[in-house]
Amino acid sequence: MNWQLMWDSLPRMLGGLSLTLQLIVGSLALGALVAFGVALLRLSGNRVVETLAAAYVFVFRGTPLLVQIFLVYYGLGQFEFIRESILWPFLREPYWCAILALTLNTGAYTSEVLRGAILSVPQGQVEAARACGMSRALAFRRIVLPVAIRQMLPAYGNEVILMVKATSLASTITLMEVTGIARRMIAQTFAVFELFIVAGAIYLVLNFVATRLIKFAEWRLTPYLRARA
Amino acid sequence: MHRHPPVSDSAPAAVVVEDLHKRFGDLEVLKGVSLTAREGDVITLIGSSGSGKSTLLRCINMLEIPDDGRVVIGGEAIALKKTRRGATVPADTRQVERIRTSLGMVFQSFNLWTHMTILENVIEAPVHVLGVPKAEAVDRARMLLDKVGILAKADSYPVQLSGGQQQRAAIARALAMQPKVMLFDEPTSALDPELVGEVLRVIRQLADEGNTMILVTHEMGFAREVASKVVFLHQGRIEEEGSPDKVLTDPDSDRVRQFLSRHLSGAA
Amino acid sequence: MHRHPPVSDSAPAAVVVEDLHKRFGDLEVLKGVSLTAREGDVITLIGSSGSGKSTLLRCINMLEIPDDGRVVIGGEAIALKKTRRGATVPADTRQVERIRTSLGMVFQSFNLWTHMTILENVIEAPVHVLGVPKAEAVDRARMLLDKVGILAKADSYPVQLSGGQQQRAAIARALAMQPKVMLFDEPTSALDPELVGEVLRVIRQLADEGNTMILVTHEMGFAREVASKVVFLHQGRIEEEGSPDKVLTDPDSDRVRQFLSRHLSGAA
Amino acid sequence: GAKEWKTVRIGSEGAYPPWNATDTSGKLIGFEIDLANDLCKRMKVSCEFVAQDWDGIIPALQQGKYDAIMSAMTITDERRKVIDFSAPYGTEPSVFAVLTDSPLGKALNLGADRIDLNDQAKAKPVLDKLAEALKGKSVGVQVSTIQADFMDKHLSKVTMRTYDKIDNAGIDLNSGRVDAMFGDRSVVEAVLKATPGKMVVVGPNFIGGVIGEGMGVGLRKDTADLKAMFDKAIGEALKDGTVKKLSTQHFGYDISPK
Amino acid sequence: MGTAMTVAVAVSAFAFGILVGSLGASAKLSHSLALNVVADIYTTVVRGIPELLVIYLLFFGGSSVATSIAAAFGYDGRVDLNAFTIGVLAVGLISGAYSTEVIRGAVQSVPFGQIEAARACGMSRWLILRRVLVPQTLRFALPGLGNVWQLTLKDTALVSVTALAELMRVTHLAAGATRQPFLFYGTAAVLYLLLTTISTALFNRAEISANRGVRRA
Ligand SMILES: Nc1ncnc2c1ncn2[C@@H]1O[C@H](COP(=O)(O)OP(=O)(O)OP(=O)(O)O)[C@@H](O)[C@H]1O
Ligand SMILES: Nc1ncnc2c1ncn2[C@@H]1O[C@H](COP(=O)(O)OP(=O)(O)OP(=O)(O)O)[C@@H](O)[C@H]1O
Ligand SMILES: [Mg+2]
Ligand SMILES: [Mg+2]
Repeated sequence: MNWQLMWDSLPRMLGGLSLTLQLIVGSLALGALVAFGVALLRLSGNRVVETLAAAYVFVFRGTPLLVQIFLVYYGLGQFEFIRESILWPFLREPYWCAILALTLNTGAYTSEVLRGAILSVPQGQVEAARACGMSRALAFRRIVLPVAIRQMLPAYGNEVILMVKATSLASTITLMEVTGIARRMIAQTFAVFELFIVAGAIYLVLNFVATRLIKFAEWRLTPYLRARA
Repeated sequence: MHRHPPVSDSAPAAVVVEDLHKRFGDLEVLKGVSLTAREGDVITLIGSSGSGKSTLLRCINMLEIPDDGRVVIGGEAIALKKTRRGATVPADTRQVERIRTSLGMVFQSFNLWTHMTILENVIEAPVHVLGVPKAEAVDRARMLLDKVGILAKADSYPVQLSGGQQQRAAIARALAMQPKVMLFDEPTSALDPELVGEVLRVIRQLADEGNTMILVTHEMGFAREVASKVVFLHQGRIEEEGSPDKVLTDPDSDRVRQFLSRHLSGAA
Repeated sequence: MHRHPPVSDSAPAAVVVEDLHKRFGDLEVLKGVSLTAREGDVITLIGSSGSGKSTLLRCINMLEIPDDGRVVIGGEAIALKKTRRGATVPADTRQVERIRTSLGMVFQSFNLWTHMTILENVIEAPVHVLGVPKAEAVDRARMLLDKVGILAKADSYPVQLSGGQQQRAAIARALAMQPKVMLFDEPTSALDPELVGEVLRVIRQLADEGNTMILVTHEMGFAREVASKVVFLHQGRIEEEGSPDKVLTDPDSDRVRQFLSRHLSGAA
Repeated sequence: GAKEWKTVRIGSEGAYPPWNATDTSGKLIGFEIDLANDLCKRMKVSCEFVAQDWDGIIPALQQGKYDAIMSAMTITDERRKVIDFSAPYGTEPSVFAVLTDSPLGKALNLGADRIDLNDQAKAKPVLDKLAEALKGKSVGVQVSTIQADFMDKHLSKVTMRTYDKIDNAGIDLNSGRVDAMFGDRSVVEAVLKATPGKMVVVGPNFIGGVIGEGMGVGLRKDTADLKAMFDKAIGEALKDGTVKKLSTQHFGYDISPK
Repeated sequence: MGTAMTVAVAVSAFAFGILVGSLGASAKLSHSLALNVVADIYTTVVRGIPELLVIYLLFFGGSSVATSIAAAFGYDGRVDLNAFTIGVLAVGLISGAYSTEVIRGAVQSVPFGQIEAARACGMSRWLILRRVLVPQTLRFALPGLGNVWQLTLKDTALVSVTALAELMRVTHLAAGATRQPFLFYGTAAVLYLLLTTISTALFNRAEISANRGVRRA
């Protein structure tokens, strides 16, 4: 084990941290928006819209993220009309391709988590709201959504962990985030073991922080659960 | 012991139910129920399990949509229409939402919103449905919580309350909308026997203040204490109705007599 | 109406509880309870919520391990020992498992095994614990299910049964072990009032057959009907015990009188 | 070690035609596979081939997953620090390729056919011109190759994008994400052949310096005996024209080291 | 071709993962502090670092570890793990970490009353485990295990880095060789969807049979 090398590699790898963080935060934020929209569509009651939304979720949950990244990056670039469209300045960049693929992926998973949470809000809570004269929209905004969001936090925490790790796949489309840098350094030093351990440790710390944040959010939002103890 | 005086027949009708039918799939649960509650009435619904008591209550505030028949609240009939597929739906959801603000409902399982404190539960609807200024809603809520004896629990969450306290919080929440009519579904089930007395006290006070109430119970003693009229439901039809003394002590119907005789409290 | 005759003092003791103490953390729930149930006794435990009734029942079959005191079942004392950390544990889990086969327990929430049909629930323990041949166990189970009136439901799963039917299935499951002593925790809570009568009938029949029973209830009428002895628990101590007529009609203790007066069925 | 070699396991990427490739059934094929079979016959051992992604090809050798690398690996000083090499069995210049209609095509025409990086005096002005021409452009290379080293050393101001496989660099050049690709001549030409007419090789052939002294068999440092065996067999194969024959068959020209 | 290899790796890894998961869950639920800590570290680390790294680490470290273990037992040759074994081990360890959590959660969500009822009948610990706990745990664990299976199936795509000719590597090679990435990655996507659909159907079947006697919401 080459400790010196591991120590020396740290600053260079941390150089990729900013990109990794951008990928995480960007795709999680956009993914949450997508998820919210898709979850609403899936509960809309309109057959066509529901089927389309379900198909999106099915495809993005049913295929490996790696395939999705390659399809978005190498696949879309194949088509002349895409290369000539106004989207090309974005799709040309591996950065935006990675964000796009990660967003679509986490959007699909998160929408399922959110939908499950919405459906699991006890019917009685909704009925109590309706009995007070609340409209559907108001009951959704004041009761269903707040309860659902609290309920989905643990499952969403898992999704966040998966996303933190998923950003490492961006290295396969030439992005120099933490894993990308690790792989380039391995090419120079051939010290696979040492360098991947350093990279792994960085992700472990990121995930540790992420889980703490989620736990904290859970703690803040659910005083009524704590109250029981 | 205090008994509720009969309400005069000339008092205006608060709730009128006419020939209500409700089916779930193949099962016809309500087979034509008609009922009038005048202002100040306390009507107690009794009957065996599955006879349709909860369903009737839920039809009155349209949590279940009846298949046939009319519900008139404070003189205003709730408009229903048939969809192309033959289902009945409210003709005007706005109307239903408006009318519901004049109907307080206390659920058998309380259904307090778990993510809000008791005070927040009570002010939620006045603030967001009626548009009452928050400070005013809080003042009124505290007054109501005091009235039902749980002001000290205003900042607790529902899980921190005992069953009886939750029950009373649910009553305060319903009262906060200043409803003309209150609907109670088994307000004493799942309660410690000693707590039944406390709930009884609150309901009696509401009745004294002239509120109209319809309540479902399976405690015969409770029904006798609180009701101005007792309605016995059997297999989706009203088998017998009348004053508590009449229905609970000397019923005309054999079925009611049988129900009461099997019932231990009645027998004791 | 049938009342349970007092059991002679000379009958052998089926369950003896001596100076039982149980604490949960800082809360001392049982503060020295002593109780003897002779063969053929039907002892009813009453008392307000949280007084320790369920805990006492659960200590008798060691679902809770008492911190102090003795439990003697059919003359055999359950051996307990202290761990180094000061907790009390059974000295011999085999002994506890063996003794439990002579104690039937019916839980307040039934606790039927959801993944088995009613018949499977009833034959499970006889076959796998007592080693009864399956065909024999099935025969006996069908006889028991018939006795409690739900033979038609033998192949249904617990969720497909109404509350009263589940309750009776739980009783059949307990009886299938041919226990000497039966423990019931609130066997009529959550039941439709009419069903209370049916459960009463089953319990009374068991008593007539000479079974020993200890049961917790909050239905005073039921307690009066079924008990040979009523025990009132208050804050972890026995406040009063005696014949049903004595304790429920003319109690010595003010606390018991207060409890009964607040209780509507008692008042009605 | 005094180990008697009976079987030699050879690792190869299988994604670098015509040097090495994978056929539809997943079997390794290509020039190096044919050459390896010939060498093994000469060494009187049997050969086993192991596919390994380029990224981990050296670590896997060190880990002992196979005993030798034959994967168009250029002999360089950097690599010599961690593994041994046999004598070279092939040599190749590195070249740039651009889209046919790209203006870079002209700019990269630096007026020299062949640049030996060891010849500092001649190379310097050409490299400067190259850096000028590629300013603000991006170049795709395969990760951990001599071309990547070349970019690091001589064109550090030019954006380099690294790919797992050289093919992917070709895809991105084709779709305009990178302005040029840089790789071993034969491989670049193979990539070009798949989309005839779209891309062309431009500029000089680079040899020497970081581009190294040709492709050799990569070996663990503790297998000097195996190195001796390979050296001897490669010497014979070069001498009797086997390398030339196989090379012409796969490349269309002779890649034997001079 | 690649699909068969993918399924082979995924199935073996999933089975291995369930084994590891059961051990992990019993370690987490045991009263031994040491076992708790070990299982905790395992799940935190393996779930916390990217799957790709786990696979790489095992790929490059697996043989050395296996060799030294063999050496400890007196065997002094190299122990070689082929790409398949390593793929199964790596993906199995990953899916084992997730299975651990799923199984632990499932065991804990078996209502305690179900166990008390068994105790009250005089059942021994082992009998309770076999007759009540396992069947009920299965019911709660199945949906979670279904997710773990999906994860496992997709993680096998990452094994392509070890050059095991599973679906993903075959796709890479074909996409590169033919320069038609959209076609080949698209085909891969469809194949994965097919696998997902089939396995979802199988899991639904299993759930229905495990859920007999339970009302569905
Ligand atoms: N949503 C529903 N779908 C199908 N059947 C229903 C539904 N709600 C109620 N029922 C059935 O309608 C009948 C009447 O139910 P309801 O809840 O009104 O009875 P109840 O008189 O309130 O009985 P209890 O005293 O047990 O509360 C029952 O047989 C019940 O199974
Ligand atoms: N596992 C436990 N941990 C902590 N406290 C407990 C536990 N079980 C019971 N208690 C407490 O012990 C007291 C007695 O509980 P127990 O269930 O015996 O009451 P009970 O007389 O059966 O009441 P109820 O009529 O409501 O069933 C209560 O205050 C309860 O909160
Ligand atoms: Mg009801
Ligand atoms: Mg209790």
